[in-house]
Amino acid sequence: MTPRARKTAVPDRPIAQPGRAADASPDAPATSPVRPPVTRKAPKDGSAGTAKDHERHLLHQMLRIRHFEERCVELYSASAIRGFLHLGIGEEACAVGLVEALSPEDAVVSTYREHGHALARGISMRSVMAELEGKLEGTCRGRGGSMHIFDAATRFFGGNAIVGGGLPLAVGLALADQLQDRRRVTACIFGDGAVAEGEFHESMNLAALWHLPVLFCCENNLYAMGTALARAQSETDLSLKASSYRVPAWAVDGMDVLAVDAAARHAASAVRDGGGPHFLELRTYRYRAHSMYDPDLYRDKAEIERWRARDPIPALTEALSAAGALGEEERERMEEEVAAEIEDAVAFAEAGTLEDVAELGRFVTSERGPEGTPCLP
Amino acid sequence: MTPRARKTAVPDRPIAQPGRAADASPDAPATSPVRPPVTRKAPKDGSAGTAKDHERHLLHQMLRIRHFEERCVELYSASAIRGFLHLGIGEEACAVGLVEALSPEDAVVSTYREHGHALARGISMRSVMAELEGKLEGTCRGRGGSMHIFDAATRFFGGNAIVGGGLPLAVGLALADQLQDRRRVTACIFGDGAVAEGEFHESMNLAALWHLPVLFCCENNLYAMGTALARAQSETDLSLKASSYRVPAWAVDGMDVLAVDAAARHAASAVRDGGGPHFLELRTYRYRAHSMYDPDLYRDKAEIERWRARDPIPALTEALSAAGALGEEERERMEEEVAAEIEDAVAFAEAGTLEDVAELGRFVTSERGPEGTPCLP
Amino acid sequence: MTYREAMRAAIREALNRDERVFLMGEDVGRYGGCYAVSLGLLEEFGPERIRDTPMSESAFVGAGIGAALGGMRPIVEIMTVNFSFLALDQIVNNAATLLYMSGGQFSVPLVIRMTTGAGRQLAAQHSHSLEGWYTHIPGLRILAPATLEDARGMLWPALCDPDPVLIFENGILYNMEGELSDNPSGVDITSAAIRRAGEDVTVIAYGGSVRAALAAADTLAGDGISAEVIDLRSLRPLDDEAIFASVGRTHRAVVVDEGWRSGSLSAEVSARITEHAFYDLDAPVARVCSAEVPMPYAKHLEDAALPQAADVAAAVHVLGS
Amino acid sequence: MTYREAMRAAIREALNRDERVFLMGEDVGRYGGCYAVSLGLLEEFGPERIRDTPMSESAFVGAGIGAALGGMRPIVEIMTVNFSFLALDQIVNNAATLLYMSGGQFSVPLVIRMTTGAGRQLAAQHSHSLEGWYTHIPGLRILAPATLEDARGMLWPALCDPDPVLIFENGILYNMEGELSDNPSGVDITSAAIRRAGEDVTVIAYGGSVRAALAAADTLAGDGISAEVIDLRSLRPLDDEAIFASVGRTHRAVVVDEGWRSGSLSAEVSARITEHAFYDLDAPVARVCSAEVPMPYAKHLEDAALPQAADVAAAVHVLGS
Ligand SMILES: Cc1ncc(C[n+]2csc(CCOP(=O)(O)OP(=O)(O)O)c2C)c(N)n1
Ligand SMILES: Cc1ncc(C[n+]2csc(CCOP(=O)(O)OP(=O)(O)O)c2C)c(N)n1
Ligand SMILES: [Mg+2]
Ligand SMILES: [Mg+2]
Repeated sequence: MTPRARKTAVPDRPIAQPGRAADASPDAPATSPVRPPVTRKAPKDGSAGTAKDHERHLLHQMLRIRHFEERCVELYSASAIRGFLHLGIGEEACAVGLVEALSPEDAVVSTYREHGHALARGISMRSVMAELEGKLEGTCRGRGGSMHIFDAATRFFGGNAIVGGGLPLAVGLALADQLQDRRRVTACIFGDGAVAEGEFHESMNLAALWHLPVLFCCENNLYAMGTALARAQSETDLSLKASSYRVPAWAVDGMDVLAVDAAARHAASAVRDGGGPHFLELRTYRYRAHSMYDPDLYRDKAEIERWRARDPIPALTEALSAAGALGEEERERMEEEVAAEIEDAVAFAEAGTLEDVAELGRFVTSERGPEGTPCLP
Repeated sequence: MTPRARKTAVPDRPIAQPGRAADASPDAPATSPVRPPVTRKAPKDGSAGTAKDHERHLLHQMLRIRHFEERCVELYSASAIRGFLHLGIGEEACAVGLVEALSPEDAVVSTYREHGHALARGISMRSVMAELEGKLEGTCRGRGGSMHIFDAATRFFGGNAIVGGGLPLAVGLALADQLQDRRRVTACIFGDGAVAEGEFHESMNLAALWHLPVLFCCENNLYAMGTALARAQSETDLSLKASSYRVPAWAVDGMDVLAVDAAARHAASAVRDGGGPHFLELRTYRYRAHSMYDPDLYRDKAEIERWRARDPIPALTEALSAAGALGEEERERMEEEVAAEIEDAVAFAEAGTLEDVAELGRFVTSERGPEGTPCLP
Repeated sequence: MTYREAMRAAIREALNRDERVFLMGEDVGRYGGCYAVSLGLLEEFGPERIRDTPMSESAFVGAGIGAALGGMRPIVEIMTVNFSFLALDQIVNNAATLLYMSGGQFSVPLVIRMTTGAGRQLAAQHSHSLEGWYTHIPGLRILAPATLEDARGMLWPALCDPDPVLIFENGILYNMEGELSDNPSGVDITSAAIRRAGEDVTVIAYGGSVRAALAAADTLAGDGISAEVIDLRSLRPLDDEAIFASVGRTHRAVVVDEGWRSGSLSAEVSARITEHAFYDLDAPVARVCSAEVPMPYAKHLEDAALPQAADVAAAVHVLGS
Repeated sequence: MTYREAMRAAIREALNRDERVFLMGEDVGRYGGCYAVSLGLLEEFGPERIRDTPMSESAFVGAGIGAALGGMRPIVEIMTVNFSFLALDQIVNNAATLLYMSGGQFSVPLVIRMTTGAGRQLAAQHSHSLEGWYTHIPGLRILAPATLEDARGMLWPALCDPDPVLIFENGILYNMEGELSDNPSGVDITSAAIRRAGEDVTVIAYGGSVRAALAAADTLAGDGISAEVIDLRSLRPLDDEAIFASVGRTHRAVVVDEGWRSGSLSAEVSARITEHAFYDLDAPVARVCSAEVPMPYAKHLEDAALPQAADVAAAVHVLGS
């Protein structure tokens, strides 16, 4: 099964042409997103329950992330969290819609703006918060902080803070799956800014050339720090760019969790079924500044307001209420549950310990070979 | 005149769609090249003479390059030339057609396979040969060798041996022209292999985004060392790739010097007239191995033969003869002239001197500021 | 005035003084610079001269080289040294090499500025101190302004240099406050400076670690040890004479370097002192460097990994015995 | 058998021994490897395990890291160290850092092989010796096989290492001939080796410069000076014990390094010897390195730039006085 042989399985052209109707420019938030041609499969594979159960679950996940991050702001002001802190407030539909569509055996490679992906992936809020507070009980013993969450149990490969640096890793993880004949998807998340990096180009080509099971997910929030997409890209239609590598690509309304969920399920199963890499452009927006250091001088308040009007959380809440699938009481219970989880996580983090300074040098190199390392007799 | 303002001058889509008719795959050499929609302007700007004069000049240039490089092979065998030696035998139509289309004030940024470009550009054969033999009289005092020919007088910026490394330089040269309001073109030559490098992607985007006067010329000889294009690119239509940056792009029959000449003139004047970067894919073939070290195991002899059948030199010779524009006597005189020039260059190189070892440390840094360096009072 | 403002004043002066100068890099314009160094300059000089780039380190650094070849005098900002890896091919294979390789034909009058150093809990991918690495490359001049005066004064002479100059700004210095003279432009960029005179030991530092060295000297003074503190300022070429002269007087030396110990600039300084002044030394040259670990996020671990004033003082005490 | 063939035999053995091993890089397959190291392996193992890549150094090195994380044992070939700049972000920020940054969760069992060194008239962009640079990075193991035995034996233990290992093959060694024992697989990759015993001076070399060191020792023997030649073999971590033990006996040391002098590995070795054995030394540690110039093409200039046996002998003579 050579790469060439595999390659013949790829259709000559992207199976869907990138959406051109959706307009996610700063001046006109997307209102008519392009959706992939699939019917929505609501329940998570294997789980029972109704479509509405699933939608409530998505809402719950978005709320967990939103309130977690709001709490992070307070903790940053209180100096409990330090360094760079990047929040995905406004982008929760992307994190939840995408990550919920994956299976446990899949892998996630994310960026420094990854709290949402980590929480959606099922990493405990306690260990994420402890990491942000630099505690030994954190996902990475407090060595990584906000930008570097890693979790072997859920195959969460960072937390990568070099823009574009995660893409080659994802290609390699997928290569390992291909070589070992495992039907797994590696979801690789990055921002619109990363598309300008050479590593984007090299990784897209390599994945397409070798027909690797990577799901590329570009969270296009229209800015890379203070640089608007149109000042960074000669071609601002990122799905079109992706399709120039012969990778099937769609633009999706990243403010609609159901749209993201549907697109991600469709794309992930195409990848899993041997369809080679796929690309999703999730059109979204961050409500807050790039990081806690950012004075946010480069955007118009009105622009932010227009996007706030499309906030994915009230949107789904209202839709569920209107459909009679979410009572006021249930909504309140959900909020309370989330608040309690966050308080618990904060308490856990505060009660956490600091790694002994004597351990500073541990894990520069491995303490022993991982299970199955080939070793001399 | 901000980049944004300039950008509005770019048409929404490439002004010409990349040629899909031309088929330059290894199995089917291009026979019906796509030509840009221009009438051939034959005489070089400013020169008198007829179209046929110009064609004879192109033939003469191709012969100079071909025989120069054939002589290099002998000199390599005789150990007068060492290191890596990359020959463009078979690709002369690209070098000549492209470089002849430029004006003296333009710049050329080339690769390690640049003898042809250097000679076509008007760098004396003597100094090129002396460089190849490591002599002080060479273009770079013998410090560069075959891979690193530089010449300030003709604005020839290498001779760059890191694949892809010349592209950002070309972008910067063009930026300097744009900032200084000079109507000059920077021709940036690279191979099909370079297209996979991140620097290709970054440079194309930057040039297009800033609407810079770069003429990107990809000499697509179907191989990067032993790697066939189809094993390197998920999308083998390189012009199509280029157009994904909103850069107007064409494929041109690189075995037909008149086609290259016409395409290059058209593209160069579009660039010069403020049309932003343009991209030419010159579909060509190298008859010899990648370098003198290459055992050439990865190609079919028959494939090489098929391309030899389209050798640009006999093709133009025959066309001129058939049109009565090149008599047998004239052809012989041309060959003799070329042979004499080569013998003279070899003699010059052999008689050349070696740089004094005491000068080894010169030019690591400048001896004095170049003319016009801003300097403290 | 802060170090940040001193740097900004230097950029402003250069832009005013020579129209071939422009600033280019990620977010230098609308955002105001990732560390706010260029805040306000876009409004003052416009988008042609304060030029935001896409996230394409290799291309925009290479474009800086090309623009320098084309007659401009670019100042390229790489947000931090950590991202300069992505442009390293351009810096080493092109900027540092073109003049030599072309037999003296093409000089590259380019200045590249970048932030370096740790101490702000930015963890393993944003806390490198790799200026020492760059000092290995012939053809580059490497500067490390540690004072407001140098932040203000080094840029112009760097731009006057016909060859590529890299300026490393340690991130912890940006908020440092101080006074500047009225006519500050232009300092010498070839020599080291004695930041505190002393007799018993020479403490050699640069950039972010000068403060630790000075603090250690204070402590040591209390212990009756008079430490001379040298700020290297130029990391390539090194001002050997200043170093040797001081060590010739004190007979003892400690080198402080925020880089990882193995293969750091401190090793080169140590080796040179030994080569030159072996018979003058009363003790081996000591080094105080960062622990050889990717920088951890947690504050107590990061502090433990970085060379502190107490470590410098302790190293001096060991030598003194 | 040549060094090249020894390396090939090592790769073949690894591929046979563990099905998770594969070789990936530019032209390793159909072309047979840019220095013909992998010639014939494609036919033997097929294109999945002898994997030609596009010219995308960052992506295929990063893919090697990812594949290692995914349970494979990749051998990534970068044609030469000069091109490794393009992959440096992946090597430093990912391969070397992931284990630490993830708090010990993700190790990267990856081997990267690359050619290094000058001496073949390949000029400024193809002649770097940057292995010393890589020794600055915590988390990497750096090996430099200088003999057929090491070319044959270092790969398997490198693959056994759960962490990233870089193997630097000096290009001038590929054609070196020699004999190998029948059962060669696996050598110790942590220690230096004494390649020639001696009493008066320790000459420390590695990779391509071991030959110059041995040749110098021959010459010196004629002058009545008995030189011990140490081949470092492992450049990170350094085998300090072996170095200190030898210098403890000879009281004099010369370090030979094909890297540019300033900031080279030789500086680190020199600094360590001084730190450890200062009072044992009869003379300052000397260094013989490459001239600090981008490598010129012309043979006589390249020879002048590189450390030669005569330079080593001369350095020893200076110490001896
Ligand atoms: C290679 C590199 N260059 C620069 C930076 C600094 N930086 C961090 S985030 C960022 C913007 C990234 O934008 P995007 O990819 O759109 O992601 P977003 O932050 O919008 O989620 C920049 C410039 C970096 N981390 N890595
Ligand atoms: C960055 C880099 N990687 C690898 C090489 C080694 N190398 C030299 S030429 C070459 C092939 C380039 O192919 P292409 O761009 O098609 O140009 P061609 O040689 O066919 O003219 C390779 C792999 C290099 N010089 N630079
Ligand atoms: Mg963004
Ligand atoms: Mg080619």
